[in-house]
Amino acid sequence: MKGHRMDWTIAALLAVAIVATVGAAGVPSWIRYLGQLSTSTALASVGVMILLRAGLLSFGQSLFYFVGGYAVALIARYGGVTDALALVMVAAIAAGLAAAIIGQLLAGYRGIFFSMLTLALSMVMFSVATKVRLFGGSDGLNIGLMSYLGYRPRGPDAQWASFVFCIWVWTALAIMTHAFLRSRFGALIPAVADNEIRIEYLGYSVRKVVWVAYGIAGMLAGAGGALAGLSARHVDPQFAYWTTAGDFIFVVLLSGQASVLSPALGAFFLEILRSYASALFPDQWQTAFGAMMLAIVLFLPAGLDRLIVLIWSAVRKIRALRPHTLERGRSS
Amino acid sequence: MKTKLRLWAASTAAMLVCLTSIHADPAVAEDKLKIGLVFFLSGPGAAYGSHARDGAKLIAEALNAAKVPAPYDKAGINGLRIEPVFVDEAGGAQKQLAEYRRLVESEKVDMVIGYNSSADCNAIAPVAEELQVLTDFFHCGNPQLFEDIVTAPEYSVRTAPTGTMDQVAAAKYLLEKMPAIKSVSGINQDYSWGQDSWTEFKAAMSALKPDIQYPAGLFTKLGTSDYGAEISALLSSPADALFSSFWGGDADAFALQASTRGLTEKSKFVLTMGTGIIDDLGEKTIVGSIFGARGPHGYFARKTPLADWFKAEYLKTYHRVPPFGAYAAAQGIFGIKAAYEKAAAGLAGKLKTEAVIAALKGLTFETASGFPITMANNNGHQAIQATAYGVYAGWDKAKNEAIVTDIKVYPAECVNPPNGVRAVDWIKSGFKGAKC
Amino acid sequence: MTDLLQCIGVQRRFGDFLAAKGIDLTVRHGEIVGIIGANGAGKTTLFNIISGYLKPTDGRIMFRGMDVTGLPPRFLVRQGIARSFQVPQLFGRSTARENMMIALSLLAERRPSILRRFSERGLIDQAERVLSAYGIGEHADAVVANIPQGVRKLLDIAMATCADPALVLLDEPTSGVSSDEKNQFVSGLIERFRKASTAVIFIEHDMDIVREHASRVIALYEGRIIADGAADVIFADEDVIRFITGAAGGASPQVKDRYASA
Amino acid sequence: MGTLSAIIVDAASFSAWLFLVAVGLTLIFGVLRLLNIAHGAFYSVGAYAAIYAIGASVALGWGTALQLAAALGAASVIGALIGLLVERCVLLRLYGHPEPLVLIATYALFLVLDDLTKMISGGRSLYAAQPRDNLGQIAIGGLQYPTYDIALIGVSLMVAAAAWYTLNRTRLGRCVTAVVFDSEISAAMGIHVGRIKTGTFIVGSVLGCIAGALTAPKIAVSPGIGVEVIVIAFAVVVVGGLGSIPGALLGAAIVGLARAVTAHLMPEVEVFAVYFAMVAVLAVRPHGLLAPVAARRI
Repeated sequence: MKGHRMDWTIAALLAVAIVATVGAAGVPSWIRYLGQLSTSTALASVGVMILLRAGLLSFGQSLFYFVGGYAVALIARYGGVTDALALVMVAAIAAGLAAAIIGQLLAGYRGIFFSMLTLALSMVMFSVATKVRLFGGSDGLNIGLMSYLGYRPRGPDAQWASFVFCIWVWTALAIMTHAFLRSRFGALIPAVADNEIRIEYLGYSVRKVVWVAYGIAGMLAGAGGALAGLSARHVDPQFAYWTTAGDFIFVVLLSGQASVLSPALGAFFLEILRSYASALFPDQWQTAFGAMMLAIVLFLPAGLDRLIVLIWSAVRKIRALRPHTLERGRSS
Repeated sequence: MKTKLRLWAASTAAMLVCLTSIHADPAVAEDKLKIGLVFFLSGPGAAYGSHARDGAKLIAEALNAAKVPAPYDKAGINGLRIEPVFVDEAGGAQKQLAEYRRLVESEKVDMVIGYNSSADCNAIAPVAEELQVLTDFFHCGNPQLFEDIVTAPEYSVRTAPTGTMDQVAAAKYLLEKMPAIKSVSGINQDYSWGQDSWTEFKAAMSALKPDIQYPAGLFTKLGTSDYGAEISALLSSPADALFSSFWGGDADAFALQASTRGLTEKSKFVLTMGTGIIDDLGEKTIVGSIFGARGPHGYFARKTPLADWFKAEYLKTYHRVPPFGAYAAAQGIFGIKAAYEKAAAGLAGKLKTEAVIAALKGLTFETASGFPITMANNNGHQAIQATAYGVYAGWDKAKNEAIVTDIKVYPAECVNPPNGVRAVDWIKSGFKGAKC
Repeated sequence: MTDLLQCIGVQRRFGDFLAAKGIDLTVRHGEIVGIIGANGAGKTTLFNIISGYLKPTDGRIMFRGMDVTGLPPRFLVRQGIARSFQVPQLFGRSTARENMMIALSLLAERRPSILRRFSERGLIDQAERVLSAYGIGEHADAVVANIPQGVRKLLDIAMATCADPALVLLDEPTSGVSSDEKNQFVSGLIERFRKASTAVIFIEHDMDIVREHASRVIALYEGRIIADGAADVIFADEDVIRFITGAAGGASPQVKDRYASA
Repeated sequence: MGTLSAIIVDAASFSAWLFLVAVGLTLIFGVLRLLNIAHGAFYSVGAYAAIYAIGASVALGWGTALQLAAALGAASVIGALIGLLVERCVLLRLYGHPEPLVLIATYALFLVLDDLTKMISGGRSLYAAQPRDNLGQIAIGGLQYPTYDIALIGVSLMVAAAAWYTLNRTRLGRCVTAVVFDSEISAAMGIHVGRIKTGTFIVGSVLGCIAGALTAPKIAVSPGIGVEVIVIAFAVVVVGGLGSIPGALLGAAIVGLARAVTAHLMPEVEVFAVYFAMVAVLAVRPHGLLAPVAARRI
């Protein structure tokens, strides 16, 4: 916690991004694709994590995931824009705006009622989307190939470029979110969960904190949805379905809330888990997946990052033991 | 805190490295053909997809054992043993794309047959083209797949006709049975299958009889179990006929509830996926209703050695008559086999994907229903087939099977748009170029 | 010198129950006012109303000559009304230093910046200075949920008052503080506020402390003020003795009626 | 006129079903403060149990009453067993953990249980309409309704009355209410809080299974029927006020009416009528219609 030392979270984020970029070509495209899905899920989940730190469980982040995904699809389709970065930015802003508007209503809600209202709003969106022709109904919309600041990859390169793009968008947004969370404003977020009265008596509006947190979470989910749309080159109303929001929550619980990196780990783990469950048990993957989920909740309720902490402290203990035994060996 | 994060980077990197090494990389065996088979195995779609899986499994095993009658009596596919890899289609397009890539790259399948949901087909087809893997969209029915999504398909094929055929034939059959009909209502599921079915049916009906009325077009959520309100609404202003593209549990529940409330006596039911209801409900099915089977399957099948063998073998294995999902899966495999063996021209061993696809274009192949399929449309990537409708007349207790009467078969060129014509334009043009 | 705070006919109703029955009260700059009264007399309700947590059903609150009736706490805090709580309101999962840092970044900076780091040297040092000034610097690293009640009380007050308010409301500052430390505890606080010529209103059950520190005492009974004046006058008041400071027996029925029917 | 009476009967019949589905959910929430996603799976387990029980009793030549008794009996036994197992093995270990974690645990249970029903039934859709057919039809306002469906309205009112009576007029009910109010004080007063929680969860699970069992004769029981049910039950419970039995009744009535009205008059908007009702109610009354609002204190 010292002043101007290097920030290890940012270092780790950059390291992951660089390793992923350099290693991308050597990784099969299906794992790259899982990585892309993980970045998009991770961004939405970081939003869930922010809200959860404020003590709010949003069961409707799928709404902004949907807005982000469809913003990309609609602008690419009807506006002819093919630059991925521009599309992601517009999508994030659109979702952030939507969240800012809805947040005005939601900022006064707490607990299960907050969850249920977010869920209901997301399901309204889902139901509407299955009916609207412009949105392609339940079939959704396909998205064409993208360009990246003038670079127009085709064929196998397109998927590689898309992966690298996703990784760096995630990294940039994760760094920004990290900076936000450790800012003076960001310090208020856990404070909301701790004691709303004290914040009000320190002269600040709790509503405003919740509203900003919700807006940022919405923006992140929108960026996530945009990446998901760009990766799959397809969006459909499933984006807004409650189980999608359930995935984001699951990711945060799975990974823990230690840092903005946690949800990325959780998301990647989730994708791998789902992939292997359906590969190994095509008929019973739900059972396998559910059982695994249950096991994690029961035996690792603090999340996977807790596991890493445990392993790390065990490693340190072993390391601490070693010179000790050596010394004893020498003295005898 | 710091150390934890340092470990973070290390473990993430390690995980990536591990995963790349985990993925299976067996030496490519030249004597077998690995096929990814993707059907709904869970959720509401399983009511349909599990039959497709059963059918595909039966055909794959029988082909490997060379037990299938002519013209598919050669073992496996061109002598290559079929190795099926089953995947569940449930979970949405995002998950399916991941599964598809895994099938292709990790499982190293030679081809993929599957996908029932049009959303999945739309999402996967562009990737199939990109990865250059023969992918047979065995039963999704949306004409848009090759009209809008992949307009110049090279690696995507569909060995089943589009849903257009079902709606057009249903309209024709209904008018033949009830020439004086004045009104038709509809009840369909509220997603693209139901929405498109109702739109196409209305268009076909209006093309055939312009003054027809449509008093009610109801849509219900997939998985609705109580249809009380809809049935009351349909009863309070009954139309002469009721059109529905319901399938699976929804179709069964609706049929049960509608018949006890007398809706069947007021409106003639037209059920494009109706044989599924016969399969599930047996003797409780609505007598006098018009049934389709997404093709000339099951009760409409012709008697050929292949068709008879399939029906008997399915009955023996699964103790029921084959539902249409099983037929669709069977024709998917047969189509590939026919093309493969045509391309091989007697030479043993594996072929290039492109050669197989070239052979499939325009090919006519035999199916388990006895009605051949021709890959006639969209540059030979889209199948057309004859279809049939009939009336459920009751249950034959002695034989323990359904009695289906008034079967009428519509030739493929009569109910499918000609090559190069969009389905919707073709219907609006009054079926220009149809050969009935 | 103008009046700092004026309550005019303040009433507050909860359903059928009147918790404040027309309270008139004036506090001048730099005054140290003690409020006494039995449990349920409406002391905390009065604080809740003055600090904006509750809206009065009737009546007006003037602060520095401005009508602030019904304004929320966050606004009044910025106007200079600070308040501590009977049960300290802290961020239980953070350390004492972090609590103080949040208070400083909100009160001293006026607005929490999204662009400035929370754990900046400057803010940390400032927080530690305030903590040391209150003599609780040694607890800076402890998570608040685990520190002793007396320290929590001080932290609560320190956080509330870190931006030099004009009026401080202290709700039972000595509850939870051991009896032999009470006097020192309060005199430290009062000394601090007196030096800064901050007006203080404090609720206190220990009459010795009130007598010693309050320049003026207000006695509340069943939602209304029954006496207001210099400490020795109030403690000699007949009603005050009967209802508040006297024998535990409590009020005679007639007197009770006199004040209850308002 | 005909439409109006049809709307009323349809709304009543659909509301009755909704209430049966939602009552167990709201009861469990009321006592355990736990939103049980697995409730949807209990529903489908109950439906499958009923299908097999009715099938067996028809084969034995039993009458309608016995068929229904068998269905309810089977569903209750299985519901009680699963409820006990889930509470003892999973939830007991999670009390005191954050709400979302428990929510996810019940979601995991939902996935597992839902898949298990598929494994047992082989994924086919099954039906057992005999009891419903045997009871015949009644004509109301010129339309035919199955007596069974109309009888369900009575059944759900009886369930509501029984639940209300148990909670408000019996000693056991007062113990449950005490636990809802403050479980620590209840424990201090000698109430077995653990047992009350286990008991409530079992009763809630049984109610979920019974809802499935009573629905089974109306529908074709097929994989995935629990997914829709759980979301709609959430809507009902949230609209009425979480944890309140009269609230569930009111919520069911509102959602049922919304559906019936749209099905008759505006079929285009029927799919989102339910969620729209939920948003509208929550926007006006953040805690649902009948939930007691807890006062906040400093």
